[in-house]
Amino acid sequence: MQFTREQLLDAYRRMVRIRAFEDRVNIEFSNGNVPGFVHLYAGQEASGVGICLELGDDDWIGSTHRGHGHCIAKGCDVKGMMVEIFGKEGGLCRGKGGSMHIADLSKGMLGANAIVGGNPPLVIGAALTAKTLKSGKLAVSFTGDGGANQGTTFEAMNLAVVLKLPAIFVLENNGYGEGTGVSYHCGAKDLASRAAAFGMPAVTVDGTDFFAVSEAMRDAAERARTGGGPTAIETHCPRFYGHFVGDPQLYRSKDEIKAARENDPIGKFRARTVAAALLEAAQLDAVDREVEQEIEEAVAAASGAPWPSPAELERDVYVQY
Amino acid sequence: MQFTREQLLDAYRRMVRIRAFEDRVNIEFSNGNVPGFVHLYAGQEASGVGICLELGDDDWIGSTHRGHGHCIAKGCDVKGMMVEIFGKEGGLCRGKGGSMHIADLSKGMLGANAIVGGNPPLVIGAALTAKTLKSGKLAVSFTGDGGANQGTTFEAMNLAVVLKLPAIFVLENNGYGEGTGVSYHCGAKDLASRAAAFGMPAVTVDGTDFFAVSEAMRDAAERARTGGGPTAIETHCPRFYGHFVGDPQLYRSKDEIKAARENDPIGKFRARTVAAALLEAAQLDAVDREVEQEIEEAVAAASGAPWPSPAELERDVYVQY
Amino acid sequence: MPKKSYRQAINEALRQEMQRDPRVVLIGEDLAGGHGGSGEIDAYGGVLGVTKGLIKEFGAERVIDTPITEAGFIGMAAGAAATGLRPVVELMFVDFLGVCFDQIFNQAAKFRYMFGGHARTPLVVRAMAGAGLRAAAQHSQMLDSIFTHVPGLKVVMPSNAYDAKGLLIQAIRDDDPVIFLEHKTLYDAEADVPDDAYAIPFGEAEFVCDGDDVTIVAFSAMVPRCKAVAEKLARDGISVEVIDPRTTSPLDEASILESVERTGRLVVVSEDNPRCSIASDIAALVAEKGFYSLRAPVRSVTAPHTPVPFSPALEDLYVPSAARIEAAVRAVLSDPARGAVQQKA
Amino acid sequence: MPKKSYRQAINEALRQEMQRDPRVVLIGEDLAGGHGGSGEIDAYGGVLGVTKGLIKEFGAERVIDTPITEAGFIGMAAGAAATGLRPVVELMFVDFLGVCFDQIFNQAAKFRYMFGGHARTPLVVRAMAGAGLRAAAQHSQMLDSIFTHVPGLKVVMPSNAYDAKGLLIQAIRDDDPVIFLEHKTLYDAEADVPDDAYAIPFGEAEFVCDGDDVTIVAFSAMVPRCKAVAEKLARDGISVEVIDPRTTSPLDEASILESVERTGRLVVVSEDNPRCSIASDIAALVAEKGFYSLRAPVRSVTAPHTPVPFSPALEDLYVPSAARIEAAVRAVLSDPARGAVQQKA
Ligand SMILES: Cc1ncc(C[n+]2csc(CCOP(=O)(O)OP(=O)(O)O)c2C)c(N)n1
Ligand SMILES: Cc1ncc(C[n+]2csc(CCOP(=O)(O)OP(=O)(O)O)c2C)c(N)n1
Ligand SMILES: [Mg+2]
Ligand SMILES: [Mg+2]
Repeated sequence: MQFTREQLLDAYRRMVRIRAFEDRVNIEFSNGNVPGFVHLYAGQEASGVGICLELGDDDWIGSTHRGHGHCIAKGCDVKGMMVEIFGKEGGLCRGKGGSMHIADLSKGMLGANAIVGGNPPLVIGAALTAKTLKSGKLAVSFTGDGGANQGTTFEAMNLAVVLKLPAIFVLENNGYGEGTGVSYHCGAKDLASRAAAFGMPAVTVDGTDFFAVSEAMRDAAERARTGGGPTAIETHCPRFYGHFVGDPQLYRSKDEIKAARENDPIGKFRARTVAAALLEAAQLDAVDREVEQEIEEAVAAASGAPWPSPAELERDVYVQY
Repeated sequence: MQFTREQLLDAYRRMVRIRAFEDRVNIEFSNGNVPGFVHLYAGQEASGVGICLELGDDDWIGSTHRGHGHCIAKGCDVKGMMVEIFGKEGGLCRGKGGSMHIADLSKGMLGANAIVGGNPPLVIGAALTAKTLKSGKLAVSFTGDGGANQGTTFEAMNLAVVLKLPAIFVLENNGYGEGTGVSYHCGAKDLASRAAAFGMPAVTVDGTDFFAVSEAMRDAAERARTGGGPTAIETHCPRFYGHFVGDPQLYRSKDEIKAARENDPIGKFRARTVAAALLEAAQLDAVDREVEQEIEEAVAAASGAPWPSPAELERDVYVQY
Repeated sequence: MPKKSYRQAINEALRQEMQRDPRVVLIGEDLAGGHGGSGEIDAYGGVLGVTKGLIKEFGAERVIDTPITEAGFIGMAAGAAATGLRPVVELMFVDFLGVCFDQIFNQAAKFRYMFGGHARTPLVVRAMAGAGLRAAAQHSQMLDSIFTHVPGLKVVMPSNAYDAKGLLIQAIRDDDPVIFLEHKTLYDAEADVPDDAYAIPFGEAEFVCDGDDVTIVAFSAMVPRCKAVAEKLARDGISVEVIDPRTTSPLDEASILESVERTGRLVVVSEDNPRCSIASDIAALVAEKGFYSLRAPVRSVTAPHTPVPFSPALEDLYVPSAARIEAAVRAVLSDPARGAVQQKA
Repeated sequence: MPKKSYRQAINEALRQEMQRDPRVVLIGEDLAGGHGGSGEIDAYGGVLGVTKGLIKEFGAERVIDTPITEAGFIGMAAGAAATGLRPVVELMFVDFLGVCFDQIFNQAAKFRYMFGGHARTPLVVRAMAGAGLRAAAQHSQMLDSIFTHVPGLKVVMPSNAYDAKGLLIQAIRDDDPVIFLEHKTLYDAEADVPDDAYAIPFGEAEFVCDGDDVTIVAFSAMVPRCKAVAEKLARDGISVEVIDPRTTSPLDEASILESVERTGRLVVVSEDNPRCSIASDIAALVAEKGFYSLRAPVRSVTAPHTPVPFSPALEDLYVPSAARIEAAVRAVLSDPARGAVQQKA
């Protein structure tokens, strides 16, 4: 597969940005600066970025409760995100959405979604828009292994096949839905074969390997953009943190968590690109520093931002009423 | 496969009873005696009877809007059914359910269901009862090809596999969901292979062939009763009538309807059992006459029954309030 | 003006809006019918014939027949609405909301607010509501109260063909999700309906009859029934004002309050179940904001707190009858009157 | 009597009923947690720890962890209830009703009526409701009004640990489908809770404070808040009666009407959205059946007609505050009084 140096640097930057963002949100949560329920994407970066690198602002994605990574992969502004997650004025959703509803329609990001299985029907709607307007765009649904058991996910798959929609179902298998393992909650052999039985091509890839994800995605995107209909991609990508910030993860052995952390998608990307002389270590270090700075600024902006004004409470329920 | 003469006669009687019932309901509807929406099962008798012959009163079935045949196959009283369908006092549901909600819990008949995809979750609940109480009983969900696309059906399948429930999913493929053909509405290769991908054995059989259905069912029932978990059986069984009584069936060619009627499951059963000297024509003729008489009496009872009294309106919403 | 049925009026509204705006698409089950069959396309045209003929004019890309998968296709319509189309999706019977309610109430209805005002969701959900066809417990409900409860949804219940056309056009042009409830007993009811497209604004009640003695607020198929009762009572010298709010969300509170200020007596007539309902909503509105005008207890005539029974004998008791409505009007008139009270400044 | 938290009280009710009756089973997501993982079983014990420890006592056959598939497992619970078990199923957050509502409102709730009285469905649906945890629009709703609207469902909203235990035991022993809404801000609230099992009958309101000037009817987490307001106002010589109906369906109408007959003034306090809501339901009840007792307009204090906002600054404005409740009480007292009227015989 061919990548320009620029593309690779871009992929690296997005992955590092996600990691730094999530590590920092974890800290800010403990500091009491992040209200509500927060689910971190660290460890799964190669999945979101491998997919989104193939997309433009007018392709669409729909995300889950674990949405920060997808947002960043899709190009959302990290400052706007951090302000949102702090619940402050000037956030991407004016502080009204929060971590589980972060969205940026101008970037083709249809929203995190706190209903497991909530996004697949919406995403095929974006795909229907693309098909109807003959725009050549496509839409990607990110769904977890747990969410892959929801009826809405299956219904969306069948509909996408029936209507030949330019939709891609990315099934991010991180091994658990909350504290329940996939070997228990899913009766099928695997998520990909179950999706394939709905009548679409489906593949399973190592979701910690950016290149593997990217390759599967290029295939799927090509198919979608040329009227070939939907594809499913199952990506295996264990999370580094618990289900939510604060989860003691008693359902996972220490060894399993350690192994996940050792199989770091960013570390592997770095090692491989540097070893193959596709990128240089110094470049990557520079990205690390830039991202660190960015996140620092995002937190400073979020901390300094005012709370939304009381008038916001009843605003924007309707366009007109 | 072994059947006693008694069993074969019983199977024949149930099939003929369904046919006669449906043909008569069709007439009574035109006569203005049957209110509401009515969906006839004629043509699909071998499917319902092939399945239900293996069941006792304390095994459960859940049905659809097209429920008369399942009721009769499961042993519900035809007089009580006819009175119900007429909306009269003394019906199986005291006139409050009607064709789409006919039920008889004392016969293990959990109800017709006017919500497409409504019964599969309920049926696995009956299977859970059997498993929890270790009763050795099982539960069967009848679902149409159209209903096989509902998320609830898929969810029930996954749950049944995960919890190893004694449940059987009978997917009655009559080629259409209302006026839409299965080749359009279902993106999968077929219903059975999609069910199989959920992690259970699945077979496709000729649903107009009592013996084929029965064989598949014996297998599935044996598995369910011995802790082997769920099975899916797709039965192909075109309906003789339209989707509902009054449907002009413009979406079906005349030839297709003619072919369905010529491939009559009852005629085939009769020919085969008589040819193999398993049953005698005279016996079968006697059954025909008895059933005719039964239906006649059911209609007379329904015509003569009084309307439910006004007090029924607010009765039986709660057991206690 | 040409007489058209409620069914025709809806069909015409759909056709004219589809002609006007290529982003308007229809989505639902058997809107045309016949795909994948051995016979004709457009064999159905909707289960009660409302969308008949549209596929011929606009093709299968804009009249989109779906599998039976309401959560999937209503969510699809919501997603399409948020990304640039203006879908009119048909839920067929409103009773099916249970299989797709999340996509309506947690997704489409909340997008705008949750996303800080950055989303528009011009989605119309059409559905058949109401009892009268002996369709029993799962095909006869109103459910308008549930939708009205949900912030972010607009709820429309046309009571006649003229309103059906104008309100549906408004619904399609509206930038918010709209629930459009068609009463299945009204499809053949005719009214004068202009050939040209016209929009009726939401939140503007129709004064169906003017009167001084009692105010009736009624919805959907109850409106013509209340009108008939008012006409009958007029012959007995009882002057009944009948108000049809046409939309329950937004609700034209001012018209209701203004009428009760004149009459002092209120009867609310709704076919929905009574608890936490549009009937209680109107009663509460007046008990809160029109209290000093009220001279007698608010009376409501609704379905009982039961599912819809199948038997015609029972269904006819379930739906508010002209007799029950008339009795309520007479009762509220015979209630002793409280005098007016000095109002706060 | 031992002090126990609302969480403990619920856990204890479940444990004792499971000990008493082998047909009681629990069904839900991560009720135990850890199945299919590399660590411990019972790693969750419910997302907020309510079912912790039960799998150790009763095993995985009676504490049944499910995939994320609410329509599937709530329907499964309904089917199990109709065929001989007494399942207590957890919906986790009540906001998820949208993905499984059909199985609740069209199936479980209607079985008995639709099947002519021949079905019993002893099903309990437990769910967390309410705002306050900054959980935003899809994890903070009340939705009690929607359930109360539905004939065939009973709806329970305990406001304290004592009631939680007694009402849950009643719910499990009840032969009808019961929606049991646990307010998530109450889990740590303690009360005196007897060790032995006891059942609190449905439809019997609790008089939380006695008073003569104003009646407050309040639900769930609003009850302790209203009690605090009443205590504060008592110091100003204002005597407030606070009534906690505990169940909205059935509703103890008599207690509410009796209280209003004495006080003549009513404030309804509910965290749910206002339209077609339990607040409008209570107001309508009194406007219809207690009209002649009412001396001033009914006031209601509810959430606004908006989704639940995420930002703490906004969420705190969304939920009815003590200040808003106090202001409503003072306002209703300063409204001009209408005199009593001779009632009908
Ligand atoms: C409809 C619904 N059911 C349950 C939940 C609670 N919940 C939130 S996240 C989650 C687990 C999701 O698992 P998965 O889809 O694998 O995503 P992951 O958290 O692993 O990214 C659950 C059960 C929910 N938010 N929505
Ligand atoms: C949830 C829901 N959606 C749509 C309908 C309307 N409807 C009734 S029967 C039917 C077709 C069902 O097709 P299938 O499952 O193949 O059963 P068949 O009628 O062929 O026996 C439809 C769409 C319904 N009753 N419930
Ligand atoms: Mg997961
Ligand atoms: Mg079919």
